Parts: sequence; C-alpha cells; structure tokens
Amino acid sequence: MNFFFEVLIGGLLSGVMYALVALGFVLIYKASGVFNFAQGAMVFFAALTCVGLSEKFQLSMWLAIPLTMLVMVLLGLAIERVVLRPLVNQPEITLFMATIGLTFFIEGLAQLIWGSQPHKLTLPIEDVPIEYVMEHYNILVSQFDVIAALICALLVTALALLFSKTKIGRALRAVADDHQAALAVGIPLQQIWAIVWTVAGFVALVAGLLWGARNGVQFALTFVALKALPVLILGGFTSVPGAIVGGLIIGASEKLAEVYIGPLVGGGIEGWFPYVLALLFLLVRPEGLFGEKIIRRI
Amino acid sequence: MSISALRPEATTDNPAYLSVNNIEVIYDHVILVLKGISLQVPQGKIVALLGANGAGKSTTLKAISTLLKNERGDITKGDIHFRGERVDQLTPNELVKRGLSQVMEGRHCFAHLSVEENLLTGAYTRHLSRSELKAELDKVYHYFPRLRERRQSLAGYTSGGEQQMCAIGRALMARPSMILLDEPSMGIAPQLVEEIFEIVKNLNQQEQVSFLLAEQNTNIALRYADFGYILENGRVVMEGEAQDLASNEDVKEFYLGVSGAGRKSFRELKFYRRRKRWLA
Amino acid sequence: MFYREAGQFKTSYQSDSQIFPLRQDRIGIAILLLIALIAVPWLASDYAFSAIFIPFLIFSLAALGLNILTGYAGQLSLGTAAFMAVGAFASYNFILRLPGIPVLLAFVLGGICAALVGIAFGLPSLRIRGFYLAAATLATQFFVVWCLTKIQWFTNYSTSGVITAQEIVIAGYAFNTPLKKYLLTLLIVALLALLAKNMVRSNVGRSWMAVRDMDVAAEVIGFRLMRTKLLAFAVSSFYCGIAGALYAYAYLGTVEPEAYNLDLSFRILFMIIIGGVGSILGSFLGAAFIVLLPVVLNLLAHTLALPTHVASNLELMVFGALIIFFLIVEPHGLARLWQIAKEKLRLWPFPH
Amino acid sequence: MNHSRQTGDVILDLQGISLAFGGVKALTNISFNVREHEIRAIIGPNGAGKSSMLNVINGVYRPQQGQITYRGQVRKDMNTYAAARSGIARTFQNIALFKGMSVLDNIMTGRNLKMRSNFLLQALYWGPAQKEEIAHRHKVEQIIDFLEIQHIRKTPVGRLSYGLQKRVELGRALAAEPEILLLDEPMAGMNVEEKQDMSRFILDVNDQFGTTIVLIEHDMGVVMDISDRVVVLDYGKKIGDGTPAEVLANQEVINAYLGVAH
Amino acid sequence: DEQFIPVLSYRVGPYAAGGSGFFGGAIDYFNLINAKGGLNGVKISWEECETEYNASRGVECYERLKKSQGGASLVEPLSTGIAYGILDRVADDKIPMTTLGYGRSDAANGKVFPYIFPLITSYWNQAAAMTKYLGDKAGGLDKLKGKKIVHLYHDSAFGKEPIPVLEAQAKQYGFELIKIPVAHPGNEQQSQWLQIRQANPDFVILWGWGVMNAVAIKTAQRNGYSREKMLGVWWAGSEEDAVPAGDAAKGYTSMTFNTPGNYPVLDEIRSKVYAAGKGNLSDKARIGSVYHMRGVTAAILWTEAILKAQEKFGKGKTMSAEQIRWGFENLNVDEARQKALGALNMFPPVKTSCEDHEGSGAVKVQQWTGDQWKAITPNWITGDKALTRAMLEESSNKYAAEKKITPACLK
Ligand SMILES: Nc1ncnc2c1ncn2[C@@H]1O[C@H](COP(=O)(O)OP(=O)(O)OP(=O)(O)O)[C@@H](O)[C@H]1O
Ligand SMILES: Nc1ncnc2c1ncn2[C@@H]1O[C@H](COP(=O)(O)OP(=O)(O)OP(=O)(O)O)[C@@H](O)[C@H]1O
Ligand SMILES: [Mg+2]
Ligand SMILES: [Mg+2]
Repeated sequence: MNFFFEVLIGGLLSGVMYALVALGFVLIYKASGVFNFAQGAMVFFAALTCVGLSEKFQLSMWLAIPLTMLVMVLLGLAIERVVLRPLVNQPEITLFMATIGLTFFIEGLAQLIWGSQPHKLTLPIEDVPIEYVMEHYNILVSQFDVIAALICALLVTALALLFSKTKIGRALRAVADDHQAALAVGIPLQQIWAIVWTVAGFVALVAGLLWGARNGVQFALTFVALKALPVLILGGFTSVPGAIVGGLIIGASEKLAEVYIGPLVGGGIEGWFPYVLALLFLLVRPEGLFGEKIIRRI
Repeated sequence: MSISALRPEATTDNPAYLSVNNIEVIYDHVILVLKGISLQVPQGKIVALLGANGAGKSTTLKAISTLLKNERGDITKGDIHFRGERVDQLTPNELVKRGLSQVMEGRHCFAHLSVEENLLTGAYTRHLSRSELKAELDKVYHYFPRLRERRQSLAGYTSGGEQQMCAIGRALMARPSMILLDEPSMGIAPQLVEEIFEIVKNLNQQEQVSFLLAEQNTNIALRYADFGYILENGRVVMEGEAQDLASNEDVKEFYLGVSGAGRKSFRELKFYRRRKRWLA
Repeated sequence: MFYREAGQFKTSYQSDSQIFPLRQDRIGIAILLLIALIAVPWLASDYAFSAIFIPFLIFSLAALGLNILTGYAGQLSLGTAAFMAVGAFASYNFILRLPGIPVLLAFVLGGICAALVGIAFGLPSLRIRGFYLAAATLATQFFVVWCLTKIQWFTNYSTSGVITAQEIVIAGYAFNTPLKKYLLTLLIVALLALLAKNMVRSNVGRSWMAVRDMDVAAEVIGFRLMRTKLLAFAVSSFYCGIAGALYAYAYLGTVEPEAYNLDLSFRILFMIIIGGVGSILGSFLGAAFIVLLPVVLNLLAHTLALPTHVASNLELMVFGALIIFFLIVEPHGLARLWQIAKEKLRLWPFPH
Repeated sequence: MNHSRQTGDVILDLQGISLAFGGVKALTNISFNVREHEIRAIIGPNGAGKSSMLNVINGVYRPQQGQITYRGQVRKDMNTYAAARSGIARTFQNIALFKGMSVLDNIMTGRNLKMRSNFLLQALYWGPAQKEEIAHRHKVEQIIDFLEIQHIRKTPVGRLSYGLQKRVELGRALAAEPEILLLDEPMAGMNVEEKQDMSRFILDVNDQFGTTIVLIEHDMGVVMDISDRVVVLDYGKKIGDGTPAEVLANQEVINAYLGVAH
Repeated sequence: DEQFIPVLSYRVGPYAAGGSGFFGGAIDYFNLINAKGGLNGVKISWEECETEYNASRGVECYERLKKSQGGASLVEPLSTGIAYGILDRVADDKIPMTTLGYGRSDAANGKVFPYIFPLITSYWNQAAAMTKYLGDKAGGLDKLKGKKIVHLYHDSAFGKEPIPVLEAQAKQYGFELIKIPVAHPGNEQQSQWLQIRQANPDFVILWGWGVMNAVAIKTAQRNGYSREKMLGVWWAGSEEDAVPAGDAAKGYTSMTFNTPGNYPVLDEIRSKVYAAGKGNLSDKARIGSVYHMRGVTAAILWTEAILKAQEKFGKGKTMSAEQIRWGFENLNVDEARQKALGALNMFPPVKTSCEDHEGSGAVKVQQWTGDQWKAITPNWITGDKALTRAMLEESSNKYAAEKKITPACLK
C-alpha cells in the first residue's frame, strides 16, 4: 500500500511539473486562440540563457534570473512585432505554423549564442526525499517536488486572478474569439500580445529553471512540451486551473499505469498513455475538463 | 446632376470631421474594389452610404477604421483624415482612442463572452470606475431592454437580432465622437429599427456624435441622414443632401422601390428589375 | 501577355470542369510531366534521384495524404508518420509472409491497413475538433510506433527491431537503381495525385470541404458527418500508408519504427502549411520547399565558409525565419502565391 | 392578389413544441402547420424564437416537448440528415456558407443528396461519375443564372460581400430542389431593388416547382405582400396566426411587433 | 593528392553536444594529420553536411557527398537511423561505413556485411562485458547467482538490442534480469525508479540515450539509489550525460571504449592545431572529453585503414573506397602502433579480419568523480565472445537469407 501511495504522490507531484509547462500554452492560447508550438523552445531558451549568463559572467543566480527575465521581455516584444503583428486575423493554423517557424529560430538562436553543451543548474533546493515523511510513513516524497508544486500553485493563483479579475482577462478572451472585432472595439491587440508573450516567457523561465534543475539544461528541455500536451487537452486549452487539475490527473494516472499496467504489456507506455487517457476524457467533454465550450450555433 | 454642388465641402469654418480622399482599395494584391472614393462627413452630421450588394460600402468603412489591413486589403491610393489628422496608418486602437468606433457588418460578437462582458469590452479604451461603468451599461440596457434580459448568456447563443444589438451597444460603450455603422438595421425587427435610428438621431443631436452609416434600408436611412452617397461598383455615382436624393427619380425607382405610380406590391412585379436596368 | 484566358471560351461544362481549364496550364503541366519522365532521367545524377527527387516525391505523396485530411476535411492531424509506418510495416509483412505476392498489391494492402488504422483513430474526430483533435492524434503517433517496437512479430523478430525492405520486383523486373525507383515512384505519385484531384473536385471533395468549413451546415445539407470524416481519414491514411511503404522500399531500404517518429509527422505538416492547406499543388510545392531548403541553406553556408556550428545553427534560424516570412507574405501558402502570380500575369501589363 | 396558385393539404404540422435552453424558454407550446405550396411567414420581435423554430423543423434542435408531423409521419424530433433526405432545405440567419469553397462548389454541395456515383468512381472521374457531375452542373448553372451571380461563379465565398453571400446561400438551398424551403431572413442586408428581385424569385420558385416556403423576414412589406399565411411569435409564444390581413389587424401583434409606425 | 572524407555531422538539435564533440575530434585529427604532412603526403580533405540526426537529411548528405572531390573514402554518420538509411547504399556504392559503438551488432560479420565496420565493439559485446564486470565486482561470475539486475532501457531498437545477450547470461549465471523500459525521450522516470526502489536490485544497467541519462541519475538520487551501483552504456557515459545531473552523478559508472585521460596525440592537437587557430571545438576545454576522444579514435582508425591500404596499393597515392575497405578489413592497430600514434591505451588494440569487422570487443569501466571520468578497470575487459559470436552468425545469416546474399569474403 505504501508503494501505491508513493507512486500516487510521485505522480501528482510530477503532474504539477507538467502543469507548469502547460500554463505557458494556456496563456497564449487564451490570448490568441493559438497553440504555441514554440513554448518548449522558450523553456529551453530561458533556462539556457539564465545558466549561460551565470556561467559566462560568473553571475549569481539571483542576478542571472532578472537579467533573463529582461531577455524574455525583449523576446516577447520582438515576437509580437515581427511575427504576430503581420498575422492578425489569420487562420489559426497559420499562426500555429508561425510558432513552428519561431521554434526553429529560437532553437537555433539559443544554441548559436550559448552552444550546444548541456549545463547543470543547481537551485538551492535539494532533490532528496523528505526525511520526516520517510521516517513516519515510509513514503518517499521529494522535497524538490513539493517546493516546485508550491511555486506552481502560486503562479496558477496569480494568473487565475489576473484573468478573472482584471479587464485584461476579458480582453484576452475577446481577442481569442475574434481579432477583428477586438480591434474594432479598441482593444490594443499588439500591447496585449506583447504582455501575454512576456508573461508566457516568464512562465517558461520558471518552468525552465525547475525542469533544468531536474534534467540539466540541455536541448531536451524542449521535449517537456510533449509532457504538457495531454495535460492541456485534458484540462482544457483555455483554463488556468484546468492546467493544474489536468496535470494532477495525468501525472498520477500515467505513473500508476506505468507501474501497474506497464509490466503486463511490456512497459514504456508513458509515451502514449496520457494521450489516450486525455482522448477518452475528450470523448466525454470535447473541450477538456474546464475549457470553454465550443459554440456551434447556427 | 447638379446636386454635386451641394456636396458638403470642407471649408475652414466647417471642417470635414472625416474626409476620405480618392482612395483606392485592392484586396489580395489583385482585386481592385474601390476605384477612387471620396467622401466627407462634417462634424455632427449623419451621412449615409448607399449602394447595391458588393458595391463597396463595407470596404469603405473598413478602410476608414483601418481594419482592412487584416483582411489582406490595401489602400493603394488616396488618404483619410479624421479631425484634421491623417489616420490611414494608425492602429484601430488609436482610432478608437481618438473617438472613432466601428460596428462591423455581420454582428461579430465575442461568442464566448456573455452579453454583458461583450458590452464591457466596448469600454476598454476608457478608464471608468465601477459605478461609471454601471451607468454606461444601464444606458445601453435602456436602449435595448432585450439585452438586459439576456445579459448573462453567452453572446454566441443569442439570436441574430440580439447579437446585432449587442454589437451596436458595444460600440456605444466607447462613447465615440464618430461611429461607422455597417447595416445597423440588419436582422432587427421593424419597431426596433426605428428605435435604433432614433438613438442615432439622439446621439447626433444631443452629443454631437457624427455618423457614417452604410445601410440598405434606403428609406429610413435617407429619412435620418443629412447627406448621402450612392456607391456602385466601387465608385461614387451620386451624392447630395438626403432630401434631394430621396426625391430623385432614379433613387426613388431603384433604391426606394417607388416608381411614378407609387409603391408597388412585391408580388406584382413580374420582371426582374435589375435585369431590366442592364438591358436598358 | 502570354498568360491569358482571353479567347478561350468554354463551350461545355465538361471542358470548364477540366483540371486545368486554361490552355497555358495544360501545356505547362504536360511539359512538366515530360520533363519529369524524360528530361530528368536523362540529365539528373544518381544523387538527384536518391537524395532529392525520390524523397521529394514520397514526401509529396504523404503531404497529399495529410492535405486531404487536414487541408480538405479540416481535421488537423499530427499522426501522419504513424500511418506511414503502418503502410510500410504492413507491406513488409505481406511480402514476407505471402511469398510471391505482387509488390504493388502489397503496397496497396499496406495502404489499406493504414486506412483501417486511420478509421479507428479517426473515430474520436466525430466529437473532438481543432487543436484538441490535433493533440489527440498524437496518441496515434506514439501508440503505433510503440506497438511496432513492442510487438516483435511486425519486425519479423529481428533483434534490433529493424526491417530490411525486400527488393521491388514487378513482373520479374527489378527496380533496383535510383533511376528505376524514381520512375516507379513518379508513376505511383502521379497516379495517386490524379485520383486525389478527381476526388477533391467531385462530390467527395466537396463533402470534405463542407465539413471543414462548417460542419453543422454540412449536416443540414445532407452530408453525413461520420461517413465524410471517416472517409477522409481512410483516404488520407491510405495515401500516407503508400508513402510510408515507398519511404521504406524506394528510399531508405532499412528502417526502424523510430524512423516514423513525431519529427516526420511534423515535417509533413510543415509541408502542407507552407505549400498550401487545401491544395494538391501545395502539397508538392511544400514538399519541395522542405526538402530543398535545408540543402540549399547547407550549400550556402558551405560556400560562405562559416564555422560549422555557426553555420548549422544559422541554417536552422534562417529556416525558421523563412517559414515565418512566407506565412506573412501569403498565409495560404506557396500554392496561393503561385495563383496570385498567375492572376497578376493575366492582368499584365496593366496593374489591375 | 390575383394569383392562381392553390395551396394544398397540410404537409408539416407542429404540435405543442416547447424548447428551452437551461433557463431560457425559446419556444413554449407552439402549434402551427404549413400547407403544401404555400408561403408561410414567421414573424416576431428579436429573440422571439423564430430561428429556433426553423432549427426544430429541420432537426438542429430537439424540442423537449411536442411532436412534428411531416407528410403524415409523426415524430418527436427530426434529425438533420433525415430532414435533408426528406426534402427540407434551408438558409441560415448568420450565413453558414462554406467559406473556403467557390460559389459554384457551394451551390453544388446543395445537390449532394442527388448524387449517386460512389467515391471510387468519383476518384476515377470517368464515365457515369463525370456525366453525373456535368448533369448537376447544368442545374446549378441555371440557379446561378437565376440569381445573377455568374460573374462570381469561381470566387471563394469568403471574399464576397454580405448580400452576395446571402444569395449564394439561397442558391445552395435551391439546388437541393427541396419540397420545403426554410428561409431565415433571406433579404436582410438587401436594398429595395434587390428585395424586389428576391421576392420575385421566391414567388417563381414557389410557382414553378410548387416548393413550400417557410420564411422569416423582418421587412413587413415583403411579408405582407408575398406570404399566404403568417404566424407571429413573441417571447417563444404564438400570439397570432392567419392571413397577412388578419395578422395586421391583430392588436396583440401590433403591440408586440409592428409598433405604431406601420 | 587528397583523400576525401565526407563528414555527416549534427551540430543542432537534441544530440548536438555529442555530434559537435565527435565530429570536432575527427576534424581536429584530420587537421593534425595535414599539419604533419598528410598520409604519406596525401592530405585529407573533407566536407561537412548537417544531418540534424535525421535519417532523410542524412541520406541526402551521403548522396551529395559520396561523389564529390574524387569520391568518398568512407562514411560515419554516428546515428543509427542514418546508418540504416545508407546501409544498402554503401554496399551498392562500395564505400565502407564505420559505426563505432552503435548500429547492427551482427554487421561484424564481414561475409554478409562487407562494407560495414562496427569497429572496436558492438552492443552485444558491450552487454557481455557488462555482465563480466558486474560478475567480477560481485566476486566472480558464479556469485551473480540470485542477484537482481535491472536493465533500464530506452524503449527503442537501441535499448532492446542487448536483451538477448543479457537474457542468455541471466539463464547461464542464474541472476534475475528485470527489464524496465523508458519511453522516449525519458525526461520523466519517477515511476521506473519507484519500481527499481521496490525491487531493490544489486545493479542497474542504464541503457540510455540523450536526456534520459541525466534524468536517470537524478531520479536515482531522489529515490535514494546508490549511483555506484549504476552502470551505464557508453552512450550514457560522457560529460554531456554526467554534467547536467550535477552532484547527483558523483560515483556513477559507465562503460567506455576509451580510457579517459590525456595522451600525446591530444597534446599534439593542442599544440599543432589549436595553437594554429584551426581547432574545431569552440571550447578548448572539451579536448579529450569523451566524445572528442571518440572522434579522434574514429579518425585514427580511418587514417590507419587508409595507410594500410596504401601499404598494399601504393604509398602516397589517393586510395579508392574499395581499397580503403580492404584497409579496414586488415587493420592492425596494436599497442606498438598506438604508441607510435601517441595514443597508447586510448582505445583497445584493434585487429580486424573478414570474419570480424569489429576487431576487438574490449571495453573499460569509468567512474564520474564529480568533474571528470576516471577509468576504474585497469585492463580492457571482454565478455563472453563465444556467445555473442554465435548470435552474430545466426542473425547475420538470417539477414543474408532475407536479402538473398551468399555470405563470402571479398578479396
Ligand atoms: N476579403 C476580400 N477579399 C477579396 N475581395 C473582397 C473581400 N471582401 C470584399 N471583397 C469584394 O469587394 C467588393 C465589395 O465588397 P463590400 O463588402 O465592400 O460590399 P458591400 O457594399 O458592403 O456589399 P453588401 O451590401 O453585400 O454588404 C465585393 O465585390 C466583394 O466581393
Ligand atoms: N443554442 C442556444 N442556447 C441558448 N439560448 C439559445 C440558443 N438558441 C437560441 N437561444 C435563445 O432563444 C431565444 C430565441 O432565439 P432565436 O434565435 O430563435 O430568435 P429569433 O426569433 O430568431 O430572433 P432574431 O429575429 O433576433 O433572429 C433567444 O433569446 C436566444 O438567446
Ligand atoms: Mg457590406
Ligand atoms: Mg433569428
């Protein structure tokens, strides 16, 4: 039974890490109805810039992080100016494709500046089991994961408030519905996109730091996006809390499945299981658990 | 036609609030739609833009509000001035801030926002307190009681007419000094059509709001407007004071549906009018 | 002045519904086919065949398949490579296990297997739309590749999970040189492209596009959503399956299931978006773009004598930037760009 | 009104239809019928439930209560496909054209239920498939002529102005050669001249093919002139039903819809 | 005269770190040779082509470069997918292909694969050597009885390749083999390591690739599994695998076919190549890193093959690919020769023949000290070669049957 709980808790905590990445997607989808393929690349770029700055110029992390944030702001502004602005009111698939182009560009840029070597990233949080829980319940819970989960919860709360309590939140949803109409009522699309991409950059940085500390800072950070996708479809593309709930469900069930079903079918099912699970959810709720209903009225 | 003498000329004491000078619009780099349109809207006036389907009314309005760019249309010639400032290179947001709002054709509500939220986005450019916002909302609800009833439902689920009201109400929320209205009466019950034009008149007279409206309901449009322009095939073919237009024989026949012998029943017209016109 | 429809009056609807209603276009395509069939084999080197033309044709076919599903029927899919894998591994097993089976028949059967898998995985599309569907099709991608790796029977118990494509022998004639493989591929692709064009210009195609543009209205008009969507999945997967088989048989020779990974799916998606979503021509243009651009960039970087790691990264950046650039110039892809160019040419020398 | 047309028996009969969306009662206990060959107008203020009524008739919405009798067959609700099969075609208030397709293709989709050749034949595009395609093309070209949209035949409908799109949509519905044609504000966004043409057109269809027409329209002039009977809805309830003259005289209708101006 | 070698490298994407190290090492060695006057006067020329580790781009590069500058002498794509993509082509074009430490293990049979050279060692021999090492560590192979060994592998052809060997040996020596796959890319392994924690094995073999390695090491730490008991495959044994895991990697062991350390040849590269500004790595500190050394090793073997061919077909001449193939088949880089090259003990002595295109099969075990690798087995280890040989024969003959090849030695 202990083992079961270990797997469950480990899964839930991993799920939170997935949610962190999924959040970045949600932000941009909410603001433009676009699936941002470049989110993984942004995670990579942010983490690499941060580590690169601190290694190359011998900066402390506390200095490197704000500097990276600055870079991410610039990146957000540049993306808005160069990529998004000329593509207002284009079909979703076009914008989606543009983010794919962006992915290549960012990946190339990151490696051009910082090289392709992997780096280690040490945060002042150790990745060891929490002793108290270990002693008293004999369940392994990683300290790092718990802290990551707290950070993530904080971020989600802040973003959820931003969206529900400010007029920016409403404007975002309006933009996602109809670019032209949003412009017509005077919503400054460009400003909004710049803000959102910057916030997405910030989320990418947080995700990059936490994932980077876990996996090392290397190109493969871009792959964490693949972990976030099922979370995203399960929680709903448009919902911030959905990302968290989706993350928890996906994390827990994928771990349980790998441990309990995996051995029966030869294992390695973590690659597709979350997707199939999310698919099954979608069959019941085609817009994910918390996503906005797709309106098809004629 | 001599009425062109009556054209609302921009003079120093009566500066054209909005003036469109000889603009040419091309979609997709190849489709020439507007072939040199000029028009003026003096301050505090209502100007109607009339014309058959596909004449270019909506395109003209979109050119003014600069929304055209996002539909792959370009203004290749001419310029547009609003309150003495050249505006064809501004962003829509800047235009709205300067007081020019557009109600787009085809309703364009934010489907996933409730009716009330839709209205609230209209006030995006204004910095209003909660109570001021509420007052503004109440004003719109006063104009359109139906919206108050449906305020909580998602705009995407409301009826066609309700969406139209929502779109108009949303533009009013910005409290513009000039509104471009594209077919406001479309899909609206007759009683309400009158009311909408009354609102237009009220705003015009009490708050000095200028209007440029593209309208197919020529009858009512000319009744409320001060000036009118008639577009055909991307060109202005007739312009003048509304009363003059309304009494012009051609306009009467083709746009008002009354010929020498007065209005005919729709049932009794045994031939296709437009075909007749072409053949003539 | 040379590109005019003036003087070409259509006297029957039959002639108006030709694939290429303009004489200039017909001549153009005929010349192109002649070049492909005669001039290319005459002039091109083995390199051109086995590294450019063959993959170009195969990718075009896969892109065509995806375009049927995504471009015409509006179902965004990220599982293309999985269907290709099914086609390849099914063909392999047909040839392996039914000795003497004609290779082309095996390809067709492989395509049919892919179509069946496509139908199975297309079922959710009845309820799920847009990016949700796209993300869900990743399930196909991962699941199929996982199955092919796990179930050893598919790879004939080869220890490394790698299959070696048998030689293509049709009616006793072995297609074993790049030139022969090229011609075979060309014929298959040309035939399938023609069929696809026919489909999209008749009622099936219209049913797909109707479902794509507004499925509720399509239903009201009398198209059955389920049938239409599943047919699109089936036809698309069939095309992808054949492309996958050719990828193994005419191109790589030895493949592991991993060769049909997510990257490949994405590459094919890039092709249709760059080339033109919902355009047969676009599939070809897009494939050419994605196959050729890296080669050109690589050569360019080489002539500039940049340090290699700089060159490689710059290549990637330029590639990404060009994608964005083309989308900004023409969001509907190269095919649309081509069309606009033609329209301009039609007006030339007058501006409008 | 000296038209010689005869309206026939009841072809479509709705009994006690109620439809609610959550708390919103779109339709409450509505009964009315449509006779063969007649032009039946539905009018009412915005949000009265007119469009919902059409949606119930062709199966887009399922009413919670009531029954529909179509050609003597009683059913609780329709489904869209079955409705299309049994000869009901319609246009939509918010244009529902296939934006990426050309005008010609859009109208051709209207004929899909009449197409027989299977998809393999179509892929070969040869023999019967081609013949069929061309035969249908003939019909469609007639409609295009009729609607005077020849010049935009090959234009993608997304690029047309609003009014032209409305016309194309009508063409698509007509192409199905329906027995009942449901028109949701077909003349919105047209000027008088165009409305006159459109009315003529609707009358012609009605005369020549005997098509039954159910029409929603806000232009009272049109409604009064061309319809045989009018049903009036308000807040989801039926407040009037009868000939145009009767309806026009109904005080409740005047209060709720027409106002004093008319 | 020049000897042309195409370089199918990858310097972008997830595996760029390895690619830049390996191909950087090879090019550094080419520069060194050229700086020293070439191979009996024949200079080496090369051209790089970016493959992005992608099979179809790799094929394009191969096809483009195989005929340029007088024809390719040999190829080495350092990618399983590309290697498969050009497996048949090299045979048709008669160009030898080396696959150092990857690819088909059974290609060591030169009778069936005359043009393929999985030099030094293959996956099967590596797996056998691992068992040998773990047995030694336990105090003898017989002591493995009853022990539990986890095979934690990348769920792909690569990861599954050694399973037949491990299974055969598990049966033979009586240890329990627990196979746990990790789905690509392997950036999340909590469930696998919980399983491992529960099984509490004596050793964990880490047959990983890419990010999977660092994550495995990290996750081992967070689950409290000793890194000393982890033994990685050589694709899990470079700086690029250990560094990202940070402190967690201290004590972790892996296989290698190079002995970490410094060698005269590396010094020469520093002094003759980098000092002249011709170094290929942008970071000089990477000279002698695992991937770089692997690249140098590969280049040594290639040039040795060319020299060998020159011995037979004419010194100081440009060799044809066919002649170089002969050189590869008759390599003999013994300790004396290594010493002469300044690379004594950098890699095991290699002696090839038609039957044995691998030429060695010997490996070492190294351990990560926290900032570098240290060899912890003084001598080269070889596993049960009889076992692997039998498997190799069976598998390659099956391939021959499928392809209708009659196994025979080329002369
Ligand atoms: N996005 C577009 N791309 C290409 N052509 C367009 C586009 N939008 C409109 N057009 C063309 O421009 C012309 C004018 O269209 P516009 O919408 O301005 O007409 P309108 O006068 O508003 O007509 P309606 O009364 O039908 O609304 C039409 O012929 C239309 O086909
Ligand atoms: N799918 C739906 N979900 C929720 N409410 C709906 C839905 N469809 C219609 N309604 C509501 O039902 C009422 C009737 O709508 P309907 O579209 O039938 O009105 P209408 O009579 O056609 O009005 P209009 O003349 O404005 O088009 C409206 O208040 C509308 O908001
Ligand atoms: Mg218009
Ligand atoms: Mg309605």
